[in-house]
Amino acid sequence: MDPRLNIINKRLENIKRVIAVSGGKGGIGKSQTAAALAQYLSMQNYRVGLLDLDFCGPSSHLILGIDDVFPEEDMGILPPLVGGIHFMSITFFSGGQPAPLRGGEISNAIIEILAITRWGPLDFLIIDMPPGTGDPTLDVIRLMERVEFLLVTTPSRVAQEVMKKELSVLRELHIPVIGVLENMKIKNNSPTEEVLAGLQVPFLGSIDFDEDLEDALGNTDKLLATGFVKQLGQILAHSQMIS
Amino acid sequence: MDPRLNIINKRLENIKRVIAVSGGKGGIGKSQTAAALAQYLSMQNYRVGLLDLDFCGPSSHLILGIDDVFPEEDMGILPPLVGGIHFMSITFFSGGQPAPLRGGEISNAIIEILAITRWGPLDFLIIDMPPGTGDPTLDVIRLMERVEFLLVTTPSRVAQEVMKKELSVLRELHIPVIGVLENMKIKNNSPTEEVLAGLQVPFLGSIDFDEDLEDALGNTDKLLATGFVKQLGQILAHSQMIS
Amino acid sequence: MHEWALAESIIVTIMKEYEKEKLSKVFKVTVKIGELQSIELDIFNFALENMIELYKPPVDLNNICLEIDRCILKCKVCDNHWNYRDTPKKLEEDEKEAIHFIPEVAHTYMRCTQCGSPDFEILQGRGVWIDSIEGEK
Amino acid sequence: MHEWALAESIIVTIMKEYEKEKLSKVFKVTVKIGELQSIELDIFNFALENMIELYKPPVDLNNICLEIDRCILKCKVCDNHWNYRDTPKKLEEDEKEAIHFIPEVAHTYMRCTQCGSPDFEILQGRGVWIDSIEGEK
Ligand SMILES: Nc1ncnc2c1ncn2[C@@H]1O[C@H](COP(=O)(O)OP(=O)(O)O)[C@@H](O)[C@H]1O
Ligand SMILES: Nc1ncnc2c1ncn2[C@@H]1O[C@H](COP(=O)(O)OP(=O)(O)O)[C@@H](O)[C@H]1O
Ligand SMILES: [Mg+2]
Ligand SMILES: [Mg+2]
Ligand SMILES: [Mg+2]
Ligand SMILES: [Mg+2]
Ligand code: NI
Ligand code: NI
Ligand SMILES: [Zn+2]
Ligand SMILES: [Zn+2]
Repeated sequence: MDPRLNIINKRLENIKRVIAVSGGKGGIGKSQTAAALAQYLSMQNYRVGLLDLDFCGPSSHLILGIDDVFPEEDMGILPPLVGGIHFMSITFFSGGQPAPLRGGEISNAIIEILAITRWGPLDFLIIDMPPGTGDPTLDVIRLMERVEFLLVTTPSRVAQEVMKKELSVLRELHIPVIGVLENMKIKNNSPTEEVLAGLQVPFLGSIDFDEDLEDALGNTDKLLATGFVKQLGQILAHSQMIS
Repeated sequence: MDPRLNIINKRLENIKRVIAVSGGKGGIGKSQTAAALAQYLSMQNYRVGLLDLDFCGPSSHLILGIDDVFPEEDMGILPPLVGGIHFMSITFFSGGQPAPLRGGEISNAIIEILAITRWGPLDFLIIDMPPGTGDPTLDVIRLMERVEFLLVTTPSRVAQEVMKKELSVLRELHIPVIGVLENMKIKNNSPTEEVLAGLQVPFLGSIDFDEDLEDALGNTDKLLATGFVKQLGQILAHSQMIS
Repeated sequence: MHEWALAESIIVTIMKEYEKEKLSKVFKVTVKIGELQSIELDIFNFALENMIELYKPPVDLNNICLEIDRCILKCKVCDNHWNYRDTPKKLEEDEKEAIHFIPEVAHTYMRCTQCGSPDFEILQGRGVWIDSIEGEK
Repeated sequence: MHEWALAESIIVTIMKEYEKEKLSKVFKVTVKIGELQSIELDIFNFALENMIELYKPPVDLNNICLEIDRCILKCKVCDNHWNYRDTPKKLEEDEKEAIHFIPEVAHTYMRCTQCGSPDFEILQGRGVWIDSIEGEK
């Protein structure tokens, strides 16, 4: 009997909303969105946690320039508070080295992290999901009772196809989907809006491809000044997502 | 005892080279590179197979516009020949619907495909890998004796970090790495070249970000005319990769 | 008739074990045939016969004992256990065919009978498996 | 001292089972402590004691029997089985600490003792696990 499964939702009980930033495909900006969302909410004086569950390609710490911190041990582990965000990631333990884990092991590691991390009271816990609908996605759905999904896609057909598949799984399981964000828009059309029409899933808006984003990575002040974060802020301000 | 494990390398024995197109991160152009590489080699009159092992986000068929074909059953299954490429993908069986598999199941499905697919004699089998160094990557390393890796990255720091991790696993295990291809170059610098310096892993070259690639997806003739395929062709012509 | 590929893997594995374990004789090979893969025993036997002719392994068809393995599925979400045959929704022919090739695509076409989740484990009865090879050194 | 979080999960689970199975009494709870996670038994016992005080579950510390579970690893590539303690390369303190928190990062710091692969399974002795809860209805 796995005792950890019985403690996970207790660890999350003082968190008002748990939002998994997902989208099926890799490289569409899930990590960028999760980090910017956490930053934005923290700027609005919400209490925010950010959990990076991408064990193969953890990126949140790189985007936010998080370095030289480590969780404190206190009846569990306490996520360090960095730039107003309570942060937890596998990189604290793998030290930036490769962690070539199989799915069952990733699942086990996720259960361990969820069982021992004491977030404390939060308004939002943002989860940076890995690509795919494999173990991490299935576990987040299975283990985190109140999780909602925020899907990211790009206008590309290959991304749209994968997003639609994830959406179909989430809807079948009646998991709340906040909406779909279109990222890295280059041309004028927004295929996401068309794809979502009739599906009763909100289209949240588009964020343009931002050539200068790369230079801002690792620097929170520069990030806040990017077009990406500005456009995301506008979308969030106009949506009913945060209420 | 799993009988399938003993037949896999027999199924590959008439294939001269097995090349896994990988790179750790998602959305860096692995599928695009694998498809274009297969197209390029087929144009050079090599006998080419393309195996899509990205079960969560299969894309090869979308890129090459492969539709309305199905493997034939003949003492196993025969990959249909589409535009000069022998093609195999999970989509033949999942019919474009979601296949939310956990890692152990993906591993099992990969073993099944490798055990029953009769490729026949090929000069190249190109494998379109999913992101990550999870079950598919570990299985390709474990099960396919003669596999070589071709890594793709983008100039972005987040992609570079993940690529370095995969490279470190491959080198530790003495798996041949043909080289690293830098994709979606926007600015003038090539960080990949610097990252690889001193690592004794060939830097293959850069492919520019190609705004018109999207419009060519699904149409092999248009694809062959893209900047992406032209640049890849130049890189391949100047490398010792194909010999 | 992709059964031939699986039959071949059985024969090749028997030969490998025979050499590896330095057996002088193989009495009995027990092969489990998982229900989920819907393999036709006649076809499989015929395929084995042909592979035996081709490879000339140290066994006869009589030494190879095929046993149907009931397919038990277990939901990771609600812990429900159920048998493949009890799936209320009848599978379409092409869905059955897809599962016949790659049993894991069951996750595309089947759901937990209790909670509707695609997140279930195939506890037993997946496909072709060698349960034991009994021989003499 | 993150052991407290794991001890808490044990106590909460005992209470859940007690209710779910409608037990009137719990005689004995056997908890396996996997070697890989390097949990100090003293600390764990102390944590259990405190959690018992906090939650007042239907067990005493005396009813909870901690058993060390030897850690056996199995290589997926070469089938080698080995014991965690036999890893020739001694782990650094911070590596041990990382594995203490998340046993799976063993794949970052350990290798198969025979072929050097990081692709091994933790067959047993991973972490904290409830082996059995014995009680009376
Ligand atoms: N709107 C955008 N414009 C330009 N680059 C972007 C944009 N969004 C994300 N990126 C970049 O694209 C790459 C992939 O983004 P990332 O958030 O890591 O994706 P994922 O987490 O989905 O794999 C990163 O290099 C990131 O900086
Ligand atoms: N050089 C490039 N320029 C512009 N877009 C590209 C380029 N290479 C790939 N893409 C696009 O980027 C997206 C991700 O590429 P894909 O091959 O699917 O990545 P992966 O297989 O690594 O996830 C696709 O929409 C693809 O068309
Ligand atoms: Mg990411
Ligand atoms: Mg906190
Ligand atoms: Mg791909
Ligand atoms: Mg062929
Ligand atoms: Ni068949
Ligand atoms: Ni501790
Ligand atoms: Zn269920
Ligand atoms: Zn080994």
